[in-house]
Amino acid sequence: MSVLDNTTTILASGVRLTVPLAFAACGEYLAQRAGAMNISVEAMMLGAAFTSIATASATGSATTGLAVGVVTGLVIGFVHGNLSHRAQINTFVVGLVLNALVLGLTSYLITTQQFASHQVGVLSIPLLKDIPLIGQALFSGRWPAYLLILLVPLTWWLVDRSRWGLELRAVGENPQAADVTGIKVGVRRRQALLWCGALAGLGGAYLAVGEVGSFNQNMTAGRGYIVIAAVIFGAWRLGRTLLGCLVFGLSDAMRLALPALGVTLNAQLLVAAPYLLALLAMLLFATQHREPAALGRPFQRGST
Amino acid sequence: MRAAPTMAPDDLGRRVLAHLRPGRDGWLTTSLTIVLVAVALGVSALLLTLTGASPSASLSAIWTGSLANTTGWTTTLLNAAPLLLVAVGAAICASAGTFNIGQEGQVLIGGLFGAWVGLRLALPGPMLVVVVMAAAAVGGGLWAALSALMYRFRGVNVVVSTLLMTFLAIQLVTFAVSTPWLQESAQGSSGIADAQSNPLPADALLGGLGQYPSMQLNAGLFLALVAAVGVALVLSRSRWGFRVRMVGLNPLTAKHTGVRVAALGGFTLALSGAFAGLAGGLLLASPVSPNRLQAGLSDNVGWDGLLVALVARNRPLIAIPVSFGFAVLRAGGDFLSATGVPYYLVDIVKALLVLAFVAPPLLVGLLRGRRGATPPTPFPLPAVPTKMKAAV
Amino acid sequence: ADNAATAPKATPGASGGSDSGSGSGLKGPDVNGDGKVVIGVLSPGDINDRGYYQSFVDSADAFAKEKGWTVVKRGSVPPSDALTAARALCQQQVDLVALGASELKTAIPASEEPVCAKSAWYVPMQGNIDQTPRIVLSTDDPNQSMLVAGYATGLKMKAAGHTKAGFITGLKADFSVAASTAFLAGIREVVPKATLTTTYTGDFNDSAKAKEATQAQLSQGVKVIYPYLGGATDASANLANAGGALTLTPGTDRCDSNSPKFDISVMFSPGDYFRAALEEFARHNLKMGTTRVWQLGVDPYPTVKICDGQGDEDQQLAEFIKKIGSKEIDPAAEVKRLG
Amino acid sequence: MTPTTSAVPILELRGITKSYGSVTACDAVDLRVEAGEIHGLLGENGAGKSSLMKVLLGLVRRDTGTVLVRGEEVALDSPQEAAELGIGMVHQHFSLINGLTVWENVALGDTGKVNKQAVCDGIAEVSARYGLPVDPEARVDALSAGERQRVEVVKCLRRDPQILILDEPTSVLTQAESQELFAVLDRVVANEGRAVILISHKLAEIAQATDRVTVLRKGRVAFRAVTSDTTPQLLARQMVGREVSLGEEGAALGLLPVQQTRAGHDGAHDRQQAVLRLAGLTVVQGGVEVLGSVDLTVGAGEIVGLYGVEGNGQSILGDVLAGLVAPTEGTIEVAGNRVDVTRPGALSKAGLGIVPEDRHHSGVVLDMSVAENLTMKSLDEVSGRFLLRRRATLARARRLADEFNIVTPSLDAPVRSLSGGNQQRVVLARELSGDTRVLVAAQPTHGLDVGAIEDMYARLRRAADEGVGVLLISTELEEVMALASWIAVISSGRISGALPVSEATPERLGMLVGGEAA
Ligand SMILES: Nc1ncnc2c1ncn2[C@@H]1O[C@H](COP(=O)(O)OP(=O)(O)OP(=O)(O)O)[C@@H](O)[C@H]1O
Ligand SMILES: Nc1ncnc2c1ncn2[C@@H]1O[C@H](COP(=O)(O)OP(=O)(O)OP(=O)(O)O)[C@@H](O)[C@H]1O
Ligand SMILES: [Mg+2]
Ligand SMILES: [Mg+2]
Repeated sequence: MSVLDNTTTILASGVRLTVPLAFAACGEYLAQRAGAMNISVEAMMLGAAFTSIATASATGSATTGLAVGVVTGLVIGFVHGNLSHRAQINTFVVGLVLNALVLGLTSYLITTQQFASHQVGVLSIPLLKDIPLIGQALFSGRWPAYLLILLVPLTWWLVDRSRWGLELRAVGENPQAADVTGIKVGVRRRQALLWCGALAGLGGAYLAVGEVGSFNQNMTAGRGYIVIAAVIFGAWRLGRTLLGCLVFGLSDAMRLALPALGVTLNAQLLVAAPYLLALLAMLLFATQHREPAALGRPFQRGST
Repeated sequence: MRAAPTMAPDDLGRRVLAHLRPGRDGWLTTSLTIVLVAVALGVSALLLTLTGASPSASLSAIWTGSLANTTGWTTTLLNAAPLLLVAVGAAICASAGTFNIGQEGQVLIGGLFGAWVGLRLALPGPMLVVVVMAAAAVGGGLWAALSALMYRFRGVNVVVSTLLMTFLAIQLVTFAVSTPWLQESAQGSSGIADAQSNPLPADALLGGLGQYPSMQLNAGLFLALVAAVGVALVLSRSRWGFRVRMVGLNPLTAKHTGVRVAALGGFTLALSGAFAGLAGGLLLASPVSPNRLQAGLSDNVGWDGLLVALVARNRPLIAIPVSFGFAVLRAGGDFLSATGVPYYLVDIVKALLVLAFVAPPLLVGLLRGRRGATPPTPFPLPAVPTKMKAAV
Repeated sequence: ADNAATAPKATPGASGGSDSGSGSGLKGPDVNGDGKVVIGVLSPGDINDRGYYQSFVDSADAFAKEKGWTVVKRGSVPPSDALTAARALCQQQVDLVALGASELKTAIPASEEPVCAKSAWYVPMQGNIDQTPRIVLSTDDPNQSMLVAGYATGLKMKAAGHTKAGFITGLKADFSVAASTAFLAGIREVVPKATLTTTYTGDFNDSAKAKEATQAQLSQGVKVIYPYLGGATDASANLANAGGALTLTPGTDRCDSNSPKFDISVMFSPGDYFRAALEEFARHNLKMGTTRVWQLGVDPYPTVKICDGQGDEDQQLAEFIKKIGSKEIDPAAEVKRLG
Repeated sequence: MTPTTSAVPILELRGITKSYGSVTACDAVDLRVEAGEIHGLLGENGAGKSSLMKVLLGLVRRDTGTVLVRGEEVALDSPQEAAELGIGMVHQHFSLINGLTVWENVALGDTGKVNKQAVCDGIAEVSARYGLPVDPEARVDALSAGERQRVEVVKCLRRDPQILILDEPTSVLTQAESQELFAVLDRVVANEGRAVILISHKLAEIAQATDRVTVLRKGRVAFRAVTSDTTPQLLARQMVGREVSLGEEGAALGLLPVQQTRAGHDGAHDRQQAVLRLAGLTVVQGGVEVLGSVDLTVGAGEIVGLYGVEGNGQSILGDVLAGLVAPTEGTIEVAGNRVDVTRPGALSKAGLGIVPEDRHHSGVVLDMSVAENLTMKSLDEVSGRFLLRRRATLARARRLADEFNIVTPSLDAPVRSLSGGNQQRVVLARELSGDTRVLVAAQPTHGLDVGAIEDMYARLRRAADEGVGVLLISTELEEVMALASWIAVISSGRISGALPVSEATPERLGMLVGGEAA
């Protein structure tokens, strides 16, 4: 096969690996801009992956599965938000506990049921899909992948242009000041977590009913943490965050494709690449890496 | 010469009790805790019933596995020691205002260093175990020190970097045990080596009293308890501890009074890594363990230890009973899953119980907040260190 | 299945020979004499993976059902937790502790401890385990089954004129490297200039990555794909099916499966060995301190089956298997020569 | 300008009570504000002014009492509700958000779509109408204190509030800036019939700018009057609840014209006995020279005032002297010995004490006890080699607390629980304890009430009398004139001139502040 074909294949594979990350990264990005360091993305993705397949299997409709996956993410976001931004339980405790809880629940539930394989359909865009190099990667995916075309600008608009997003950013930078301006800090953060839950849920569900078509134990395999690494890699900007996802997706695709192209490499350390890249990005571009000033800090009215 | 400071025991006792005595909202909190624990247990019971297991039998299995007999006690105490070490470390750097969440990785790296030294160094007798434990502490410490350096010189958020470093550590150890670095030696031509190290030589193991399954106590528990009490004393009573607390509460004032804030902050982070590393050494060198480095060596001890510290609100003495409670759950959970209950359910029960214990004080605060009084003190998340003005 | 012929045999590679027979003698089902028989199973993998790990508990379950025994099973036990888990099993008064795979060998020291004094032990082995008087080891030579899997694959490839095969697995570890080497050697027995692409996804359960690896191999014209995986096996095999590639099973007989479809069943599943051991256990005949070596071509397992053999494929395969059984072919040497 | 006393006041508070736990911040407070007036609200620290305003803004919920806006009873459960009723507030502590731009900050708290153009237009319009120039595109973290205050006011005014509350708006402003602000406020009430509530500790400002005044004492209304019927003395007495010696102390409250100060110190400027000598002190931050070659000498027993407008390098000089920032160039000598400022705590070891500009920031550790705060600089004296000695700590703290009249429930109480004045005394006591040769007092009376200021002045004087050299960094002209014997003026990070107080006049100093030679 020609170099061009190989590149096309790797690109397509990279894009497929990127899409679930990109969905979740949009959500996590928004949550972190609101100051909510949400480490339960993994739970959101895994939970959604499970329910989407379970639903698809029960109803026979992968699309319904996808929708239920989104709802699952929302529910987890709701729980996380209320525990850590209403009841003020340390957000890391909540995240760790939720991750354990969802991993436990899905691993357990999968033992009680066998699910049929279900996958949403491919949507190829005529003409465009024949563009050399990128056509196959970008224009012949499973249909929900095209939702990114909608959701990325929407996330950008929400954060950077909408009033809600302005308030979110205020909450992420200086919750005390936002509070006296009349912004309900806890409410905004909980809403951000809902958005994050919905998108991470979509990402997880897409992984299950979009990419793979089935569920197996711990199938997200740490993608939630990779998503966090992507937001950090992206210096809390949406474009770069998505670029991070793409870099991680493509590097995985390369890693998985190179042996087939006759290049041998030890993949083990490459598994760690996203974390290493995120750290390196922070080290090298320290000055541009301005995290939301209140990232990960609880807000308490009256404390400064 | 100055007279040795009188450590008024009554004074110490009073302080300890002050921590334990229910405060203004104590009774409400206590009753809410009871209710929530009951709810958690109820939900767990429901799940158990769904799997066809009997809740009461499960409860009694947890009891049997953790407290009912000497074997249970031994298992519980074995579980408690590394958790306590991790939690004590977390408390140190939290006192200095730094939030380390990378203990899981630091535990692993501790294990890596310990295994490396234990397997490569031919030292006589008891020297070896000391060196192994020291190497483990150094390993965990260095790993955390990397985060401290990244913060110091490039302002990289410590929470973020310690989290990322955890995943690096996991991959590093996975790599180490499947390459000549530390992989076990394969026997014979077709003998296939697993992804783990050779067992440590007997000299590298911690000594203990008694033989499992009768009561077995080893140096690890002793070490952890000494660490907890020692760190509690050092933090509250020593000059060094005073400086650490100052750095945690107001780094600028601390700097003004002559504290090397950046150095001390970084050092406490490294120290907390060292405690986590020591926990890794303990997991490795405990006489009642496989004594091999494996990718799963840490087995969530880092995460659980962090939870212990958070539940104990970063107070080393409180961490003793809390780590014990977690250990009961771990030991009892192991036993429960040996009765045929899926281990995942045990994880679920554990998670629910943690929430049930953590939530009440905050819920009480929330209720009070509703009624217009001073809002609750937030869960003591020490300030995520931001770039401290131009001053540091 | 009566395989006693090969039973007491030195551990391959175990230094100093084995103490076979010097153990604590025959063990019957109710070892601890409490009036019931409980089998405790610890598995390192997902016991619902519809493959390798599940087969082990499935055999235990099926056999126990026949006999009215109880099975206590725990999956996904990390090797670091094996020792504790085994002790907990012993405390449950199980009569037989069975480890699902040799990764859990760190549990073996428990067999020497007083907690487990009243339990028999069954341990599958892939080398590197010392025989002790308190355990029965069960082993096969992965070279044999993988070589034959390769041979069967080679037959298919030769018929279709393919030369490219693919092997997809999770972590790069001794066992996975050895398996792929032997697999290639087997293919080359038939198709000398065949090549094998081995991809390590980094995770036996990451279905999405397994699929991408599969896709990459398919796009390079690979016509045989061996998903040597755990939870991700089906995802990879399904895609290979769609891409028109032949597939093999990692351990169990799945010739009946339709989705995914497998062309060659490579059967070295611990469940099959375990079932045989359980039969001996039921007959009070399981001898601690011994090693049961499973020979391809001699014992019913391990073995390899072509799901729909064309022409004389089945016969050629049978002959090859027989030659291995009769030691006419030395798998280790073949692997060295061709792998 | 006369307040129009209409039948229905624009705002009326009746019996507002608000407690925080056991503290009653507001106790049955009644307040009536008419349209078209500037209403002064006075009170000591902790009198309940901010709390009352927070109730009014819906930030805290009142326990009892009613609020009437234009005669109608309102609930006021949220800031939005307050905003809808036309109540806007400029907060005591800045409420701008650093990571955002000016226009984004201004747009915060609005409702509906974010329309940048509309917001910028609004800003431009308000800016033009009131003479408050701001750059809508600037990021807030790049603004000076004065500019931020302007943004706050613009933000508030753009909402077109009928009732505008300003909580100590002038504490960070220069006199000129304050005057500008009052001019704006005059326009706000005079032409547009709005009401303004102005909170301040500075009696002169209240006297100058307000139409009527209400004094709170310990959460209760102690006094209310038409401003023109009162005198600053009367107001001060009502605030504190006792007679205040409004001598020079009054100066800091902006009460009195500047008096020429006491002889004694004037001229007794012994350059031989310099206890603090700064030579060529330069600080460059981010490529900008924030402190340029500062030379300054303070002799034993004298008070040198460093006067200048906020934002001209005083803060950074304070940080250098507190050991928080290392100078890029230059030397510091304390009591004749050159100090290696890179060593932490070297300055304080050499005998330099400092009362920092922002005590919460770098003066005290709020969550440590009074005793710990008092002894944290002299650990050697209260500890062995390794362990702290509790008895020694308490004994030393007790002595200092008595000496400095620190009012605290207990020495083990966290400093957080002390009033601002007492917190400041803790800092002063600690910094003067031990072998202190120089005391740097940066804005030592910021935010303190009359009584506390009185006490602070007395202590600074006493310290000087005992031979300590005092460097008083202040933005209050009257304060410097009242205390110092020499006045140096800092402008744009450089010393633009120094003169003995006898030669100092507001005009000459004003020229130096402007960077001109006088
Ligand atoms: N969030 C709070 N929690 C508890 N007590 C509070 C809180 N805020 C204020 N207080 C108390 O209420 C009283 C009034 O405080 P307030 O801030 O209204 O005073 P103030 O008059 O504005 O003082 P200052 O001049 O110092 O600004 C104080 O004694 C203070 O202790
Ligand atoms: N959250 C709080 N809990 C308890 N007391 C508080 C709280 N916030 C403020 N206080 C107390 O309120 C009093 C005055 O409050 P304020 O914040 O106005 O401080 P200040 O420093 O005295 O004045 P300023 O803000 O003018 O500098 C102090 O006694 C302070 O300890
Ligand atoms: Mg029995
Ligand atoms: Mg106030």
